[in-house]
Amino acid sequence: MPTPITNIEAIEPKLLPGDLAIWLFIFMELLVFGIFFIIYAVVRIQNIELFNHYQLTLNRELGAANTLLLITSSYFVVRAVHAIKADNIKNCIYWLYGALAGGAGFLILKSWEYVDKFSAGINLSTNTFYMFYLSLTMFHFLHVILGMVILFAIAIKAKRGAYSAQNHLGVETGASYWHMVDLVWIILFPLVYIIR
Amino acid sequence: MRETFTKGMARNIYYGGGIFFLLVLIGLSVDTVRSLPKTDNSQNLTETVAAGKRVWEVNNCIGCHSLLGEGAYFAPELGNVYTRFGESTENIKAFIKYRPVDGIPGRRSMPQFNLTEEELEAIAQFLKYTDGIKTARNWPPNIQG
Amino acid sequence: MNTDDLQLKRATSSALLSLLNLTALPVIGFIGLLYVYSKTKPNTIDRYYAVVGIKTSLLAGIALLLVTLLVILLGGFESPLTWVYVTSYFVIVHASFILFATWTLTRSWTGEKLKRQILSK
Amino acid sequence: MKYESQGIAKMYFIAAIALFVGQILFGVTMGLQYVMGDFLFPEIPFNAARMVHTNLLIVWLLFGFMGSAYFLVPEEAERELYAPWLAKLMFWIFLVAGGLTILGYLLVPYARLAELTMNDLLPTMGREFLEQPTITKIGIVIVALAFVFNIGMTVLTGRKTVINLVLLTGLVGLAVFFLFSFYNPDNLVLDKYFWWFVVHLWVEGVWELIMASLLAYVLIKVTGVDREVIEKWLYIIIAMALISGLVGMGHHFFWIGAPAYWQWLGSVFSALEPIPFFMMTLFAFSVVNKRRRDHPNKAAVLWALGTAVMAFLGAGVWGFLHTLAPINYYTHGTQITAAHGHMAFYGAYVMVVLTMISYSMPLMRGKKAANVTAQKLEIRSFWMMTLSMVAITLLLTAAGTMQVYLQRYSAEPLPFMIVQDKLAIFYWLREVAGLIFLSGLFLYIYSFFAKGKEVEFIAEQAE
Repeated sequence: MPTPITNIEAIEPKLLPGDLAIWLFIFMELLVFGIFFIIYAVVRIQNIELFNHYQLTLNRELGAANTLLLITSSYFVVRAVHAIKADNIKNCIYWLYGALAGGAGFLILKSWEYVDKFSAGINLSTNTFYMFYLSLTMFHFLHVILGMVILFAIAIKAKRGAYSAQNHLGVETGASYWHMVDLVWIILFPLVYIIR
Repeated sequence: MRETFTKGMARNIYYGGGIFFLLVLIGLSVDTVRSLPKTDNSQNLTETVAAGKRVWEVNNCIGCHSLLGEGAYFAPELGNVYTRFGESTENIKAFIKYRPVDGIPGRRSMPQFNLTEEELEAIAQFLKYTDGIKTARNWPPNIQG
Repeated sequence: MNTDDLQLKRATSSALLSLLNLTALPVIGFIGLLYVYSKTKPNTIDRYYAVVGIKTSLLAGIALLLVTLLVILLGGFESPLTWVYVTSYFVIVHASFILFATWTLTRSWTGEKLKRQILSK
Repeated sequence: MKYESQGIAKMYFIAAIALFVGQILFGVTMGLQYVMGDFLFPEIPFNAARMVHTNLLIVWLLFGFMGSAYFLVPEEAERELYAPWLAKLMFWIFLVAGGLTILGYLLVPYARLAELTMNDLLPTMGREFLEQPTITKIGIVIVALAFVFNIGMTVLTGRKTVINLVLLTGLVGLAVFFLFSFYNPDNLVLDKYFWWFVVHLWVEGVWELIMASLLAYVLIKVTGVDREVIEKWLYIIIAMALISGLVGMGHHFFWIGAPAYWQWLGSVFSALEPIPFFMMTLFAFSVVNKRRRDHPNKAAVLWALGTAVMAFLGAGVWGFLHTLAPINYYTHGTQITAAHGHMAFYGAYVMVVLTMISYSMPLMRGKKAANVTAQKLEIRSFWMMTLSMVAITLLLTAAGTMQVYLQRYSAEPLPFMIVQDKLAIFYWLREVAGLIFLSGLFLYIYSFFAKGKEVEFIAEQAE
């Protein structure tokens, strides 16, 4: 990517993209998910047979499709950041909408999966495995919604001309959050759906 | 210098995070309320038990005792008192009934509440019902509460 | 980054690592401290904070682990008084170390040494 | 003091301190009842004393919060209070209602009080901390609404600063969550579940917003650090408080018959609850380090730093100590909880109100800071109260550990009352610490009347 010399970013040292406040928040989020993943792993070892048995009832194809959706939308977000850095507001908005579509696809597939489970009478209190499966994925599900709200807000602000090559902190901040949501799923998916 | 930590972002995190977790809390509360019938012993929640809860409240029992671990820690836990008293409501009633009016010299003593027979039966039934609540890991850890 | 900024950065990382060593990342934080120390030169502010961090960590290790372990060994695992002592001791000493490390961290942000009059004369 | 109506805070603060004395007197009485069971029996049984102790605490803290808001909001909003007469009227209503309720607790048996106040129409009495007769609860709601209205109008028609808005959110939350106290179902589990919506969401939720904004205000005033910096800190701290605290409520749902997932959610999120308190310490230390001036009111600076440290110890450290479900299984409802409760309330809420009083009282009496002797005495009372509270907490922790071991953990658990007898030594020492606390409090009050050399003003130094 050619970097114009006039770009302030090129001169100033930069450790993290986006606002430092969001990184504090992301750190906090990862801490929470991290603790939950560790607890999951420990409880899984203690109830290995139960977990192995009920893991098979999950729909892995849907999970894999969702992984692809999120990775693609993460890529779109990267493109959106590049677009705004090149002062191409129009493309930035298109890429953001693309990322939103990916997120929406994730939500639809996931809802389908939930409907399937709920109609089978499964809920948080069914057993330990489903408790973890539902609470972890639903917690992540809510994060996807939040991430989409953020991306949508950025798209609207971009449309109003709030961002430019010089001022793209907001886009980067939203992008950082969306990558976090994606990253959590990439860990969550194998952990809950695949690893045996 | 470029602003790397904006107040606007901190504010958004406050509002966003606050609303997000409030919604999570509401969702979990709905689920909790819906799944309570499995553990809350409501099938045994009779009129007498409800009356017993009133007796429990208007005599401020929680001011000395704890019930399922909540309350004061001056007197014994009563969440499992029914079991501790040999699964007998009569024993509970007798204990409450024969408290000395002037206390026991030098020691803690439960006041004499002058409850009627009806009230005694109600509070005993309430404590029996409470003992029937299915707490996680069957808390309290042992019979002593 | 010029030297002063780099030194300030190392000084704050030392303070942060010593705090982490006390809380979320024991041992790992200490290894980090040793690494930061190896990068510093004598008579600089970052060397100063690295040394403060290492001293705090070592002292905390002795006060929290060694003493606690000794009390348990001497007092006996099955004695309630051992636990009474260990709980109260550990909590208060651990908290004091954390508070000290927190103060160190905020001092390191200013790029000066630890000593400072908190209340005016 | 820039606005005349700020002076209303004075009556609130005086009432708060008077009730504080009452609270501690009853605390000392209860402490004695712990070791001399027949003390004042049956005239003031333990349950009545405890009710007075806890209710006075809540009422005087509310007086303190209201007084602080009346002092702070006009200055921040840069206008007089919307309706000063309403603030004065509500003061007397609240004081009389509170006083009558306390007298009711002491003069008639509780069951009789319930009868007199027609508890049967809407039974809400007899639950821990919510013992007030229903009519008093309605009174609290009216006072709170009038107060929030008054403050809200002042903020909305004046300058809207972050501190003002956060304080207002906290106060609105305080009023809203209190409404759960009117919900008292027959189902005990349901009752307990929603009881926490008042208790937890107050002390581990909206009160933290109030506390953080009061602390931020005093720190701006005494250190002269840039408002922008302090506001960022404030936002991040309260964001963390809500993020960890809302679902962190799960740590109260471990053993009351709620679903099992609360064990995990409650443990994880409440383990994060020390973070906002830790950040408050970091924040206070950092702005005091960066201060641009040495404020003549040294006592206020000390109270502010003390609040940050003691809140972290009491709410953060002592909370974390027993918040994880496997530990809480043993410690729930023992003296460990009492230890945590004492230091958390003192460190977070008592101290933040005293910080506000320490900062604002001299201003309302027409000086920038109290005289040298008075400040010296106030600082001494700070150490007396704070250190004796540390002692109380440590002694209760020791008692709690012993209790857990003997009553819950050992192979042959002993009955509650036998264990209590074995803890007598800790309770005696706690009583001694309590008496030192009481003397510290008297010294604190005396410091307001002490005469001495006025503080010399050093011109405000730039960095």
